[in-house]
Amino acid sequence: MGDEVEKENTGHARELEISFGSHLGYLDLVQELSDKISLLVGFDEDARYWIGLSVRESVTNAVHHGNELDEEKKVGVRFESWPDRLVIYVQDEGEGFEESDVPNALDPENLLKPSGRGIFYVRSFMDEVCYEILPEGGCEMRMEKRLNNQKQGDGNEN
Amino acid sequence: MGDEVEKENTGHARELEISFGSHLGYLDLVQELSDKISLLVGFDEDARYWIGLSVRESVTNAVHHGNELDEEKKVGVRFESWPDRLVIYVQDEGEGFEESDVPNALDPENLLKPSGRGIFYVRSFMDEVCYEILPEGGCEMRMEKRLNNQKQGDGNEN
Amino acid sequence: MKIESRSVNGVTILDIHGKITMGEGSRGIRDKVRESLDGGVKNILLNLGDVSYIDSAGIGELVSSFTTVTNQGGQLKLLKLTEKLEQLLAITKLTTVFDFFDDEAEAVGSFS
Amino acid sequence: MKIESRSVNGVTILDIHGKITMGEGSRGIRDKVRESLDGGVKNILLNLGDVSYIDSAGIGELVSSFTTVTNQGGQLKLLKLTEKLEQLLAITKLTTVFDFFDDEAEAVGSFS
Ligand SMILES: Nc1ncnc2c1ncn2[C@@H]1O[C@H](COP(=O)(O)OP(=O)(O)O)[C@@H](O)[C@H]1O
Ligand SMILES: Nc1ncnc2c1ncn2[C@@H]1O[C@H](COP(=O)(O)OP(=O)(O)O)[C@@H](O)[C@H]1O
Repeated sequence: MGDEVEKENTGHARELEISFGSHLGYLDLVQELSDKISLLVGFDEDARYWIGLSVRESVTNAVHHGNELDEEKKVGVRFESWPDRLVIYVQDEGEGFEESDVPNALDPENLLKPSGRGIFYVRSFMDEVCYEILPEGGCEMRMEKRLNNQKQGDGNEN
Repeated sequence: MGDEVEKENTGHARELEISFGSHLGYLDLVQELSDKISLLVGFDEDARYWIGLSVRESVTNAVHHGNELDEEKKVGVRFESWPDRLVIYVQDEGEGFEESDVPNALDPENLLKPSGRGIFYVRSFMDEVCYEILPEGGCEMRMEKRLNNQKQGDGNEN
Repeated sequence: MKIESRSVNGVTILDIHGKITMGEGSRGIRDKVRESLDGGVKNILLNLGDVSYIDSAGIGELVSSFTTVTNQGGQLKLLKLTEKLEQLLAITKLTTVFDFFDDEAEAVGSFS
Repeated sequence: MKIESRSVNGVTILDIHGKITMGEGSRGIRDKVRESLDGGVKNILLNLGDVSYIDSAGIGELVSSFTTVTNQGGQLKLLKLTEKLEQLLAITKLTTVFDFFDDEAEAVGSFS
Protein backbone atom coordinates (compact mmCIF):
# COMPACT_ATOMS: atom_id res chain seq x y z
CA MET A 1 0.00 0.00 0.00
CA GLY A 2 1.35 3.42 -0.87
CA ASP A 3 0.61 5.44 2.20
CA GLU A 4 2.96 8.23 1.18
CA VAL A 5 1.38 10.71 -1.15
CA GLU A 6 3.43 13.73 -0.22
CA LYS A 7 5.99 14.96 -2.68
CA GLU A 8 9.44 14.08 -1.38
CA ASN A 9 12.01 16.82 -1.30
CA THR A 10 14.34 14.87 -3.53
CA GLY A 11 15.34 17.91 -5.53
CA HIS A 12 14.12 16.56 -8.83
CA ALA A 13 10.99 17.32 -10.74
CA ARG A 14 7.74 15.46 -10.92
CA GLU A 15 6.33 15.61 -14.43
CA LEU A 16 2.88 15.49 -15.85
CA GLU A 17 2.04 15.98 -19.49
CA ILE A 18 -1.24 16.35 -21.28
CA SER A 19 -1.98 16.68 -24.97
CA PHE A 20 -5.16 17.07 -26.99
CA GLY A 21 -6.56 18.12 -30.35
CA SER A 22 -6.89 21.88 -30.73
CA HIS A 23 -10.25 22.65 -29.26
CA LEU A 24 -11.27 25.36 -26.82
CA GLY A 25 -13.58 22.89 -25.09
CA TYR A 26 -10.58 21.51 -23.21
CA LEU A 27 -9.62 24.83 -21.63
CA ASP A 28 -11.51 24.28 -18.38
CA LEU A 29 -10.02 20.85 -18.00
CA VAL A 30 -6.45 22.05 -18.42
CA GLN A 31 -7.04 24.93 -16.06
CA GLU A 32 -8.41 22.58 -13.40
CA LEU A 33 -5.39 20.36 -13.90
CA SER A 34 -3.18 23.38 -13.37
CA ASP A 35 -5.07 24.18 -10.15
CA LYS A 36 -4.58 20.67 -8.81
CA ILE A 37 -0.90 20.60 -9.62
CA SER A 38 -0.16 24.03 -8.19
CA LEU A 39 -1.96 22.91 -5.03
CA LEU A 40 0.34 19.87 -4.87
CA VAL A 41 3.38 22.13 -5.28
CA GLY A 42 2.10 24.27 -2.43
CA PHE A 43 0.90 27.53 -3.98
CA ASP A 44 -1.72 29.55 -2.12
CA GLU A 45 -5.16 30.20 -3.55
CA ASP A 46 -4.27 33.50 -5.17
CA ALA A 47 -1.16 32.12 -6.84
CA ARG A 48 -3.12 29.11 -8.07
CA TYR A 49 -5.70 31.41 -9.60
CA TRP A 50 -3.10 33.42 -11.53
CA ILE A 51 -1.15 30.35 -12.59
CA GLY A 52 -4.41 28.85 -13.84
CA LEU A 53 -5.22 32.00 -15.78
CA SER A 54 -1.73 32.03 -17.29
CA VAL A 55 -2.11 28.42 -18.39
CA ARG A 56 -5.53 29.20 -19.82
CA GLU A 57 -4.25 32.19 -21.79
CA SER A 58 -1.28 30.24 -23.11
CA VAL A 59 -3.35 27.24 -24.15
CA THR A 60 -5.92 29.54 -25.76
CA ASN A 61 -3.09 31.09 -27.79
CA ALA A 62 -1.70 27.67 -28.74
CA VAL A 63 -5.13 26.46 -29.89
CA HIS A 64 -6.12 29.72 -31.53
CA HIS A 65 -3.03 31.41 -32.94
CA GLY A 66 -0.64 28.44 -33.06
CA ASN A 67 -2.85 25.66 -34.38
CA GLU A 68 -5.56 27.92 -35.79
CA LEU A 69 -8.29 25.73 -34.28
CA ASP A 70 -7.27 22.80 -36.49
CA GLU A 71 -8.35 19.81 -34.38
CA GLU A 72 -5.86 17.58 -36.14
CA LYS A 73 -3.07 19.64 -34.60
CA LYS A 74 -2.17 18.90 -31.01
CA VAL A 75 -1.49 21.12 -28.07
CA GLY A 76 0.78 19.73 -25.39
CA VAL A 77 1.08 21.03 -21.85
CA ARG A 78 3.82 19.78 -19.55
CA PHE A 79 3.91 20.51 -15.84
CA GLU A 80 7.25 20.14 -14.08
CA SER A 81 6.75 20.28 -10.33
CA TRP A 82 9.87 21.11 -8.35
CA PRO A 83 10.07 21.46 -4.59
CA ASP A 84 10.39 25.24 -4.93
CA ARG A 85 8.69 26.01 -8.25
CA LEU A 86 6.37 25.00 -11.04
CA VAL A 87 7.51 25.10 -14.65
CA ILE A 88 4.91 24.81 -17.39
CA TYR A 89 5.52 24.25 -21.09
CA VAL A 90 2.81 24.83 -23.67
CA GLN A 91 3.52 23.50 -27.12
CA ASP A 92 1.65 23.86 -30.39
CA GLU A 93 2.22 22.89 -34.02
CA GLY A 94 2.14 26.42 -35.38
CA GLU A 95 4.85 28.61 -36.85
CA GLY A 96 5.50 30.59 -33.69
CA PHE A 97 5.98 34.34 -33.55
CA GLU A 98 8.46 37.01 -32.57
CA GLU A 99 7.81 38.31 -29.11
CA SER A 100 9.18 41.66 -30.18
CA ASP A 101 6.32 41.87 -32.71
CA VAL A 102 3.72 41.68 -29.96
CA PRO A 103 2.42 45.19 -29.28
CA ASN A 104 2.71 46.48 -25.71
CA ALA A 105 -0.73 46.21 -24.13
CA LEU A 106 -0.10 49.36 -22.08
CA ASP A 107 0.71 51.69 -24.96
CA PRO A 108 -2.00 54.35 -25.17
CA GLU A 109 -2.88 53.36 -28.73
CA ASN A 110 -3.46 49.74 -27.59
CA LEU A 111 -5.39 50.48 -24.42
CA LEU A 112 -8.78 50.22 -26.12
CA LYS A 113 -7.96 47.31 -28.42
CA PRO A 114 -10.31 44.33 -28.03
CA SER A 115 -7.41 41.88 -27.85
CA GLY A 116 -3.69 41.63 -27.17
CA ARG A 117 -3.65 41.29 -23.38
CA GLY A 118 -3.07 37.53 -22.98
CA ILE A 119 0.72 37.40 -23.00
CA PHE A 120 0.86 40.58 -20.96
CA TYR A 121 -1.17 38.92 -18.19
CA VAL A 122 1.00 35.82 -18.32
CA ARG A 123 4.14 37.96 -17.95
CA SER A 124 2.55 39.82 -15.06
CA PHE A 125 1.63 36.73 -13.09
CA MET A 126 4.50 34.35 -13.80
CA ASP A 127 8.13 34.88 -12.76
CA GLU A 128 9.69 33.87 -16.07
CA VAL A 129 8.23 33.49 -19.53
CA CYS A 130 9.91 32.66 -22.82
CA TYR A 131 9.00 31.36 -26.25
CA GLU A 132 10.96 29.11 -28.53
CA ILE A 133 10.41 28.00 -32.10
CA LEU A 134 11.24 24.29 -31.99
CA PRO A 135 13.76 22.81 -34.44
CA GLU A 136 11.32 19.96 -35.17
CA GLY A 137 8.59 22.52 -35.90
CA GLY A 138 6.02 24.11 -33.62
CA CYS A 139 6.23 26.69 -30.90
CA GLU A 140 6.89 26.15 -27.21
CA MET A 141 6.24 28.54 -24.40
CA ARG A 142 7.97 28.04 -21.07
CA MET A 143 6.71 29.74 -17.93
CA GLU A 144 7.92 29.43 -14.39
CA LYS A 145 6.43 30.35 -11.05
CA ARG A 146 8.51 30.23 -7.88
CA LEU A 147 6.98 29.17 -4.60
CA ASN A 148 8.63 31.69 -2.28
CA ASN A 149 7.74 34.57 -4.52
CA GLN A 150 4.00 34.50 -4.91
CA LYS A 151 3.65 37.90 -6.46
CA GLN A 152 0.14 39.22 -6.88
CA GLY A 153 0.12 40.58 -10.42
CA ASP A 154 1.23 44.10 -9.63
CA GLY A 155 1.75 44.97 -13.25
CA ASN A 156 5.36 46.03 -12.83
CA GLU A 157 6.62 43.45 -15.24
CA ASN A 158 6.37 45.14 -18.61
CA MET B 1 -14.05 33.77 -30.93
CA GLY B 2 -14.87 30.08 -30.59
CA ASP B 3 -18.44 30.09 -29.46
CA GLU B 4 -18.93 26.42 -30.23
CA VAL B 5 -17.76 24.16 -27.47
CA GLU B 6 -20.03 21.22 -28.15
CA LYS B 7 -18.54 18.11 -29.65
CA GLU B 8 -19.59 17.91 -33.29
CA ASN B 9 -21.00 14.63 -34.48
CA THR B 10 -18.29 14.26 -37.09
CA GLY B 11 -17.89 10.55 -36.48
CA HIS B 12 -14.24 10.78 -35.53
CA ALA B 13 -12.65 10.75 -32.14
CA ARG B 14 -11.45 13.59 -29.98
CA GLU B 15 -8.26 12.61 -28.18
CA LEU B 16 -6.71 13.62 -24.92
CA GLU B 17 -3.60 12.07 -23.49
CA ILE B 18 -1.93 12.46 -20.13
CA SER B 19 1.30 10.98 -18.83
CA PHE B 20 3.14 11.21 -15.53
CA GLY B 21 5.81 9.60 -13.38
CA SER B 22 4.56 6.58 -11.46
CA HIS B 23 3.14 8.04 -8.30
CA LEU B 24 -0.15 7.32 -6.57
CA GLY B 25 -0.51 11.03 -5.77
CA TYR B 26 -1.82 11.60 -9.30
CA LEU B 27 -4.72 9.19 -8.99
CA ASP B 28 -7.29 11.78 -7.95
CA LEU B 29 -6.26 14.03 -10.79
CA VAL B 30 -6.61 11.35 -13.43
CA GLN B 31 -9.93 10.28 -12.02
CA GLU B 32 -11.24 13.85 -12.14
CA LEU B 33 -10.03 14.10 -15.71
CA SER B 34 -11.95 10.95 -16.50
CA ASP B 35 -15.07 12.47 -14.90
CA LYS B 36 -14.78 15.62 -16.99
CA ILE B 37 -14.26 13.73 -20.22
CA SER B 38 -17.09 11.27 -19.64
CA LEU B 39 -19.33 14.24 -18.92
CA LEU B 40 -18.31 15.76 -22.28
CA VAL B 41 -19.10 12.46 -24.02
CA GLY B 42 -22.51 12.48 -22.35
CA PHE B 43 -22.45 9.75 -19.70
CA ASP B 44 -24.81 10.04 -16.76
CA GLU B 45 -23.60 10.42 -13.20
CA ASP B 46 -23.62 6.73 -12.39
CA ALA B 47 -21.72 5.79 -15.54
CA ARG B 48 -19.19 8.53 -14.88
CA TYR B 49 -18.63 7.18 -11.39
CA TRP B 50 -17.93 3.67 -12.61
CA ILE B 51 -15.78 4.82 -15.51
CA GLY B 52 -13.79 6.92 -13.05
CA LEU B 53 -13.36 3.94 -10.74
CA SER B 54 -12.23 1.78 -13.65
CA VAL B 55 -9.66 4.38 -14.66
CA ARG B 56 -8.49 4.66 -11.08
CA GLU B 57 -8.08 0.89 -10.72
CA SER B 58 -6.25 0.62 -14.02
CA VAL B 59 -3.88 3.47 -13.27
CA THR B 60 -3.26 2.09 -9.78
CA ASN B 61 -2.28 -1.22 -11.40
CA ALA B 62 -0.04 0.51 -13.94
CA VAL B 63 1.74 2.50 -11.22
CA HIS B 64 1.86 -0.34 -8.73
CA HIS B 65 2.21 -3.63 -10.61
CA GLY B 66 3.45 -2.35 -13.99
CA ASN B 67 5.97 0.30 -13.00
CA GLU B 68 6.44 -0.89 -9.42
CA LEU B 69 6.21 2.66 -8.09
CA ASP B 70 9.38 3.66 -9.95
CA GLU B 71 8.84 7.38 -10.52
CA GLU B 72 11.22 7.35 -13.46
CA LYS B 73 8.77 5.13 -15.30
CA LYS B 74 5.79 6.79 -16.91
CA VAL B 75 2.15 5.92 -16.98
CA GLY B 76 0.18 7.17 -19.97
CA VAL B 77 -3.58 7.46 -20.18
CA ARG B 78 -5.29 8.23 -23.48
CA PHE B 79 -8.95 9.14 -23.75
CA GLU B 80 -10.58 8.71 -27.14
CA SER B 81 -13.99 10.38 -27.14
CA TRP B 82 -16.34 9.17 -29.87
CA PRO B 83 -19.89 10.39 -30.40
CA ASP B 84 -21.22 7.08 -29.06
CA ARG B 85 -18.48 5.81 -26.77
CA LEU B 86 -15.37 6.48 -24.73
CA VAL B 87 -12.24 4.40 -25.23
CA ILE B 88 -9.48 4.62 -22.64
CA TYR B 89 -5.95 3.28 -22.92
CA VAL B 90 -3.69 2.92 -19.88
CA GLN B 91 -0.06 2.25 -20.62
CA ASP B 92 2.85 1.42 -18.34
CA GLU B 93 6.50 0.45 -18.76
CA GLY B 94 6.20 -2.91 -17.03
CA GLU B 95 6.41 -6.44 -18.35
CA GLY B 96 2.69 -7.01 -18.53
CA PHE B 97 0.91 -10.14 -17.40
CA GLU B 98 -1.27 -12.94 -18.63
CA GLU B 99 -4.91 -12.26 -17.97
CA SER B 100 -5.46 -15.99 -17.65
CA ASP B 101 -3.09 -15.97 -14.65
CA VAL B 102 -5.33 -13.55 -12.77
CA PRO B 103 -7.37 -15.52 -10.23
CA ASN B 104 -11.15 -15.19 -10.45
CA ALA B 105 -12.23 -12.83 -7.69
CA LEU B 106 -15.47 -14.77 -7.22
CA ASP B 107 -13.93 -18.18 -6.56
CA PRO B 108 -14.72 -19.21 -2.99
CA GLU B 109 -11.03 -19.53 -2.12
CA ASN B 110 -10.46 -15.90 -3.26
CA LEU B 111 -13.50 -14.34 -1.67
CA LEU B 112 -11.65 -13.34 1.50
CA LYS B 113 -8.37 -12.33 -0.13
CA PRO B 114 -7.30 -8.76 0.67
CA SER B 115 -6.58 -7.99 -3.00
CA GLY B 116 -7.33 -9.13 -6.52
CA ARG B 117 -10.59 -7.30 -7.22
CA GLY B 118 -9.38 -4.39 -9.37
CA ILE B 119 -9.54 -5.94 -12.82
CA PHE B 120 -12.77 -7.70 -11.89
CA TYR B 121 -14.41 -4.34 -11.15
CA VAL B 122 -13.10 -2.86 -14.38
CA ARG B 123 -14.56 -5.78 -16.33
CA SER B 124 -17.87 -5.38 -14.52
CA PHE B 125 -18.24 -1.68 -15.27
CA MET B 126 -16.78 -1.34 -18.76
CA ASP B 127 -18.18 -2.90 -21.92
CA GLU B 128 -14.88 -4.14 -23.31
CA VAL B 129 -11.50 -4.64 -21.68
CA CYS B 130 -8.30 -6.08 -23.10
CA TYR B 131 -4.58 -6.06 -22.37
CA GLU B 132 -1.69 -6.06 -24.76
CA ILE B 133 2.03 -6.41 -24.26
CA LEU B 134 3.47 -3.75 -26.56
CA PRO B 135 6.15 -4.68 -29.13
CA GLU B 136 8.19 -1.63 -28.01
CA GLY B 137 7.92 -2.79 -24.39
CA GLY B 138 5.36 -2.01 -21.73
CA CYS B 139 1.79 -3.06 -21.21
CA GLU B 140 -1.34 -1.37 -22.52
CA MET B 141 -4.85 -1.84 -21.32
CA ARG B 142 -7.76 -0.81 -23.52
CA MET B 143 -11.22 -0.32 -22.12
CA GLU B 144 -14.35 0.86 -23.81
CA LYS B 145 -17.67 2.17 -22.54
CA ARG B 146 -20.60 2.69 -24.88
CA LEU B 147 -22.98 5.55 -24.39
CA ASN B 148 -26.26 3.80 -25.13
CA ASN B 149 -25.46 0.96 -22.85
CA GLN B 150 -24.84 2.49 -19.46
CA LYS B 151 -24.85 -0.70 -17.51
CA GLN B 152 -24.85 -0.36 -13.76
CA GLY B 153 -22.28 -2.94 -12.67
CA ASP B 154 -24.61 -5.86 -12.24
CA GLY B 155 -21.78 -8.34 -11.94
CA ASN B 156 -22.94 -10.53 -14.82
CA GLU B 157 -19.78 -9.94 -16.77
CA ASN B 158 -17.38 -12.53 -15.46
CA MET C 1 -22.62 32.85 -19.98
CA LYS C 2 -26.16 34.18 -19.61
CA ILE C 3 -27.27 37.80 -19.92
CA GLU C 4 -30.44 39.34 -18.55
CA SER C 5 -31.54 42.83 -19.37
CA ARG C 6 -33.57 45.24 -17.24
CA SER C 7 -34.19 48.96 -17.16
CA VAL C 8 -33.82 51.27 -14.13
CA ASN C 9 -34.38 55.04 -14.45
CA GLY C 10 -33.47 55.10 -18.13
CA VAL C 11 -30.36 52.99 -17.61
CA THR C 12 -30.23 49.53 -19.16
CA ILE C 13 -28.63 47.09 -16.75
CA LEU C 14 -27.21 43.91 -18.25
CA ASP C 15 -26.84 41.27 -15.54
CA ILE C 16 -24.12 38.91 -16.70
CA HIS C 17 -23.91 35.43 -15.24
CA GLY C 18 -21.16 32.83 -15.55
CA LYS C 19 -17.93 32.85 -17.47
CA ILE C 20 -16.74 35.47 -19.93
CA THR C 21 -14.00 33.58 -21.71
CA MET C 22 -12.74 32.68 -25.15
CA GLY C 23 -14.35 29.26 -24.89
CA GLU C 24 -17.70 30.48 -23.54
CA GLY C 25 -18.76 32.76 -26.35
CA SER C 26 -17.78 36.11 -24.89
CA ARG C 27 -19.21 37.88 -27.95
CA GLY C 28 -22.62 37.70 -26.32
CA ILE C 29 -22.03 40.91 -24.37
CA ARG C 30 -21.08 42.88 -27.46
CA ASP C 31 -24.19 41.63 -29.26
CA LYS C 32 -26.47 42.48 -26.35
CA VAL C 33 -24.94 45.94 -26.04
CA ARG C 34 -25.44 46.59 -29.73
CA GLU C 35 -29.04 45.42 -29.45
CA SER C 36 -29.63 47.93 -26.65
CA LEU C 37 -28.05 50.73 -28.69
CA ASP C 38 -30.22 49.81 -31.65
CA GLY C 39 -33.22 50.09 -29.36
CA GLY C 40 -32.28 53.70 -28.62
CA VAL C 41 -30.63 53.13 -25.24
CA LYS C 42 -27.64 55.35 -24.46
CA ASN C 43 -26.77 54.43 -20.88
CA ILE C 44 -25.65 50.90 -20.15
CA LEU C 45 -24.50 49.37 -16.89
CA LEU C 46 -22.85 45.94 -16.96
CA ASN C 47 -23.49 44.10 -13.71
CA LEU C 48 -20.53 41.73 -13.32
CA GLY C 49 -21.29 40.64 -9.75
CA ASP C 50 -22.23 37.14 -10.86
CA VAL C 51 -19.34 36.61 -13.27
CA SER C 52 -17.52 33.48 -12.12
CA TYR C 53 -14.50 33.78 -14.38
CA ILE C 54 -13.00 36.09 -16.96
CA ASP C 55 -9.95 35.81 -19.20
CA SER C 56 -8.18 38.28 -21.50
CA ALA C 57 -10.74 37.67 -24.26
CA GLY C 58 -13.45 38.58 -21.75
CA ILE C 59 -11.62 41.74 -20.75
CA GLY C 60 -11.36 42.55 -24.47
CA GLU C 61 -15.10 42.06 -24.75
CA LEU C 62 -15.72 44.63 -22.02
CA VAL C 63 -13.39 47.04 -23.80
CA SER C 64 -15.03 46.59 -27.16
CA SER C 65 -18.47 47.03 -25.63
CA PHE C 66 -17.16 50.24 -24.08
CA THR C 67 -15.85 51.65 -27.35
CA THR C 68 -18.99 50.68 -29.22
CA VAL C 69 -21.18 52.54 -26.75
CA THR C 70 -18.86 55.54 -26.53
CA ASN C 71 -18.70 55.85 -30.32
CA GLN C 72 -22.48 56.07 -30.38
CA GLY C 73 -22.44 58.90 -27.87
CA GLY C 74 -23.55 56.70 -24.97
CA GLN C 75 -21.99 55.70 -21.68
CA LEU C 76 -21.03 52.22 -20.49
CA LYS C 77 -20.14 51.64 -16.85
CA LEU C 78 -19.39 48.60 -14.71
CA LEU C 79 -21.06 47.35 -11.56
CA LYS C 80 -19.71 44.98 -8.89
CA LEU C 81 -16.23 43.95 -9.99
CA THR C 82 -14.81 40.93 -8.25
CA GLU C 83 -11.39 41.44 -6.69
CA LYS C 84 -9.73 39.40 -9.44
CA LEU C 85 -11.49 41.27 -12.23
CA GLU C 86 -10.50 44.60 -10.72
CA GLN C 87 -6.88 43.40 -10.60
CA LEU C 88 -7.02 42.36 -14.26
CA LEU C 89 -8.39 45.76 -15.23
CA ALA C 90 -5.86 47.56 -13.04
CA ILE C 91 -2.72 45.95 -14.44
CA THR C 92 -3.79 46.73 -17.99
CA LYS C 93 -4.58 50.34 -16.96
CA LEU C 94 -8.27 49.87 -17.73
CA THR C 95 -9.36 51.15 -14.33
CA THR C 96 -8.53 54.57 -15.78
CA VAL C 97 -10.88 53.90 -18.70
CA PHE C 98 -13.91 52.40 -16.99
CA ASP C 99 -16.19 53.98 -14.40
CA PHE C 100 -17.07 51.25 -11.93
CA PHE C 101 -19.27 50.98 -8.84
CA ASP C 102 -20.15 48.59 -6.04
CA ASP C 103 -23.59 50.01 -5.39
CA GLU C 104 -26.30 49.77 -8.04
CA ALA C 105 -28.27 52.86 -7.02
CA GLU C 106 -25.12 54.93 -7.00
CA ALA C 107 -24.12 53.56 -10.40
CA VAL C 108 -27.52 54.32 -11.91
CA GLY C 109 -27.48 57.82 -10.43
CA SER C 110 -24.06 58.53 -11.91
CA PHE C 111 -25.25 58.56 -15.52
CA SER C 112 -25.66 62.11 -16.79
CA MET D 1 -8.84 9.11 5.82
CA LYS D 2 -9.53 9.74 9.49
CA ILE D 3 -10.72 7.20 12.04
CA GLU D 4 -12.42 7.92 15.35
CA SER D 5 -13.10 5.26 17.92
CA ARG D 6 -15.93 5.10 20.44
CA SER D 7 -17.57 2.43 22.55
CA VAL D 8 -21.30 1.67 22.78
CA ASN D 9 -22.60 -1.24 24.92
CA GLY D 10 -19.37 -3.19 24.63
CA VAL D 11 -19.13 -2.65 20.87
CA THR D 12 -16.26 -0.58 19.51
CA ILE D 13 -17.48 1.67 16.73
CA LEU D 14 -14.86 2.97 14.34
CA ASP D 15 -16.18 6.04 12.51
CA ILE D 16 -14.30 6.26 9.24
CA HIS D 17 -14.13 9.56 7.39
CA GLY D 18 -12.91 10.32 3.89
CA LYS D 19 -11.38 8.10 1.25
CA ILE D 20 -10.37 4.46 1.63
CA THR D 21 -8.12 4.05 -1.38
CA MET D 22 -4.72 2.82 -2.43
CA GLY D 23 -3.40 6.37 -2.44
CA GLU D 24 -4.91 7.40 0.90
CA GLY D 25 -3.32 4.88 3.19
CA SER D 26 -6.12 2.38 3.51
CA ARG D 27 -4.01 0.31 5.97
CA GLY D 28 -5.20 2.62 8.72
CA ILE D 29 -8.36 0.60 9.28
CA ARG D 30 -6.50 -2.66 9.66
CA ASP D 31 -4.15 -1.04 12.18
CA LYS D 32 -6.98 0.47 14.18
CA VAL D 33 -8.85 -2.83 14.21
CA ARG D 34 -5.78 -4.65 15.46
CA GLU D 35 -5.31 -2.03 18.14
CA SER D 36 -8.87 -2.63 19.35
CA LEU D 37 -8.35 -6.40 19.38
CA ASP D 38 -5.13 -5.94 21.36
CA GLY D 39 -7.14 -3.91 23.86
CA GLY D 40 -9.42 -6.90 24.42
CA VAL D 41 -12.32 -5.77 22.24
CA LYS D 42 -14.17 -8.54 20.38
CA ASN D 43 -17.03 -6.70 18.71
CA ILE D 44 -16.24 -4.07 16.11
CA LEU D 45 -18.58 -2.01 13.99
CA LEU D 46 -17.16 -0.03 11.09
CA ASN D 47 -19.26 3.06 10.45
CA LEU D 48 -18.78 3.83 6.75
CA GLY D 49 -21.48 6.50 6.47
CA ASP D 50 -18.91 9.25 6.01
CA VAL D 51 -16.69 7.42 3.52
CA SER D 52 -16.50 9.62 0.43
CA TYR D 53 -14.78 7.13 -1.85
CA ILE D 54 -13.54 3.57 -1.87
CA ASP D 55 -11.59 1.54 -4.43
CA SER D 56 -10.69 -2.15 -4.66
CA ALA D 57 -7.79 -1.68 -2.24
CA GLY D 58 -10.25 -0.19 0.23
CA ILE D 59 -12.63 -3.12 -0.23
CA GLY D 60 -9.65 -5.40 0.39
CA GLU D 61 -8.95 -3.50 3.57
CA LEU D 62 -12.48 -4.16 4.82
CA VAL D 63 -12.07 -7.83 4.00
CA SER D 64 -8.74 -8.16 5.73
CA SER D 65 -10.08 -6.38 8.81
CA PHE D 66 -12.95 -8.86 8.77
CA THR D 67 -10.70 -11.92 8.61
CA THR D 68 -8.39 -10.54 11.31
CA VAL D 69 -11.28 -10.05 13.72
CA THR D 70 -12.92 -13.37 12.85
CA ASN D 71 -9.65 -15.24 13.35
CA GLN D 72 -9.46 -13.80 16.86
CA GLY D 73 -12.94 -15.06 17.66
CA GLY D 74 -14.52 -11.60 17.32
CA GLN D 75 -17.16 -10.14 15.06
CA LEU D 76 -16.81 -7.28 12.57
CA LYS D 77 -19.88 -5.71 11.03
CA LEU D 78 -20.54 -2.74 8.78
CA LEU D 79 -22.74 0.29 9.33
CA LYS D 80 -24.20 2.70 6.75
CA LEU D 81 -23.00 1.55 3.37
CA THR D 82 -23.35 4.08 0.58
CA GLU D 83 -25.18 2.83 -2.48
CA LYS D 84 -21.94 2.60 -4.46
CA LEU D 85 -20.12 0.73 -1.71
CA GLU D 86 -22.96 -1.75 -1.42
CA GLN D 87 -22.78 -2.31 -5.18
CA LEU D 88 -19.05 -2.93 -4.99
CA LEU D 89 -19.55 -5.46 -2.20
CA ALA D 90 -22.46 -7.09 -4.02
CA ILE D 91 -20.70 -7.73 -7.33
CA THR D 92 -17.77 -9.38 -5.55
CA LYS D 93 -20.20 -11.48 -3.47
CA LEU D 94 -19.07 -9.82 -0.25
CA THR D 95 -22.60 -8.97 0.79
CA THR D 96 -22.83 -12.66 1.68
CA VAL D 97 -19.77 -12.32 3.91
CA PHE D 98 -20.47 -9.09 5.77
CA ASP D 99 -23.33 -8.29 8.12
CA PHE D 100 -24.35 -4.71 7.44
CA PHE D 101 -26.86 -2.26 8.87
CA ASP D 102 -28.29 1.17 8.27
CA ASP D 103 -29.28 1.81 11.87
CA GLU D 104 -26.61 2.09 14.55
CA ALA D 105 -28.73 0.90 17.50
CA GLU D 106 -29.86 -2.12 15.53
CA ALA D 107 -26.27 -2.87 14.52
CA VAL D 108 -25.01 -2.62 18.12
CA GLY D 109 -27.85 -4.82 19.33
CA SER D 110 -27.03 -7.49 16.75
CA PHE D 111 -23.71 -8.47 18.34
CA SER D 112 -24.09 -11.66 20.37
N1 LIG E 1 1.20 30.18 -29.73
C1 LIG E 1 1.23 31.21 -30.58
N2 LIG E 1 1.51 31.00 -31.89
C2 LIG E 1 1.55 32.03 -32.76
N3 LIG E 1 1.33 33.31 -32.42
C3 LIG E 1 1.05 33.59 -31.13
C4 LIG E 1 0.97 32.56 -30.15
N4 LIG E 1 0.69 33.14 -28.96
C5 LIG E 1 0.57 34.45 -29.19
N5 LIG E 1 0.79 34.74 -30.50
C6 LIG E 1 0.78 36.08 -31.13
O1 LIG E 1 0.91 37.05 -30.12
C7 LIG E 1 -0.18 37.97 -30.17
C8 LIG E 1 -0.53 38.43 -28.77
O2 LIG E 1 -1.12 37.40 -28.03
P1 LIG E 1 -1.97 37.75 -26.74
O3 LIG E 1 -1.20 38.72 -25.93
O4 LIG E 1 -2.32 36.47 -26.07
O5 LIG E 1 -3.24 38.49 -27.27
P2 LIG E 1 -4.42 37.97 -28.24
O6 LIG E 1 -4.37 36.47 -28.22
O7 LIG E 1 -5.62 38.55 -27.62
O8 LIG E 1 -4.11 38.54 -29.58
C9 LIG E 1 -1.28 37.20 -30.87
O9 LIG E 1 -2.20 38.06 -31.50
C10 LIG E 1 -0.51 36.36 -31.86
O10 LIG E 1 -0.19 37.12 -33.01
N1 LIG F 1 -0.45 -3.14 -15.36
C1 LIG F 1 -0.11 -4.34 -14.85
N2 LIG F 1 1.15 -4.84 -15.01
C2 LIG F 1 1.49 -6.04 -14.49
N3 LIG F 1 0.63 -6.82 -13.81
C3 LIG F 1 -0.62 -6.39 -13.61
C4 LIG F 1 -1.06 -5.14 -14.11
N4 LIG F 1 -2.36 -4.99 -13.77
C5 LIG F 1 -2.70 -6.08 -13.09
N5 LIG F 1 -1.67 -6.95 -12.98
C6 LIG F 1 -1.67 -8.28 -12.34
O1 LIG F 1 -3.00 -8.70 -12.18
C7 LIG F 1 -3.28 -8.96 -10.81
C8 LIG F 1 -4.73 -8.63 -10.48
O2 LIG F 1 -4.91 -7.24 -10.49
P1 LIG F 1 -6.17 -6.61 -9.77
O3 LIG F 1 -7.35 -7.39 -10.16
O4 LIG F 1 -6.20 -5.16 -10.05
O5 LIG F 1 -5.93 -6.87 -8.23
P2 LIG F 1 -4.76 -6.34 -7.26
O6 LIG F 1 -4.12 -5.16 -7.91
O7 LIG F 1 -5.48 -6.01 -6.01
O8 LIG F 1 -3.81 -7.50 -7.12
C9 LIG F 1 -2.26 -8.17 -10.04
O9 LIG F 1 -2.01 -8.72 -8.78
C10 LIG F 1 -1.05 -8.25 -10.96
O10 LIG F 1 -0.36 -9.44 -10.77
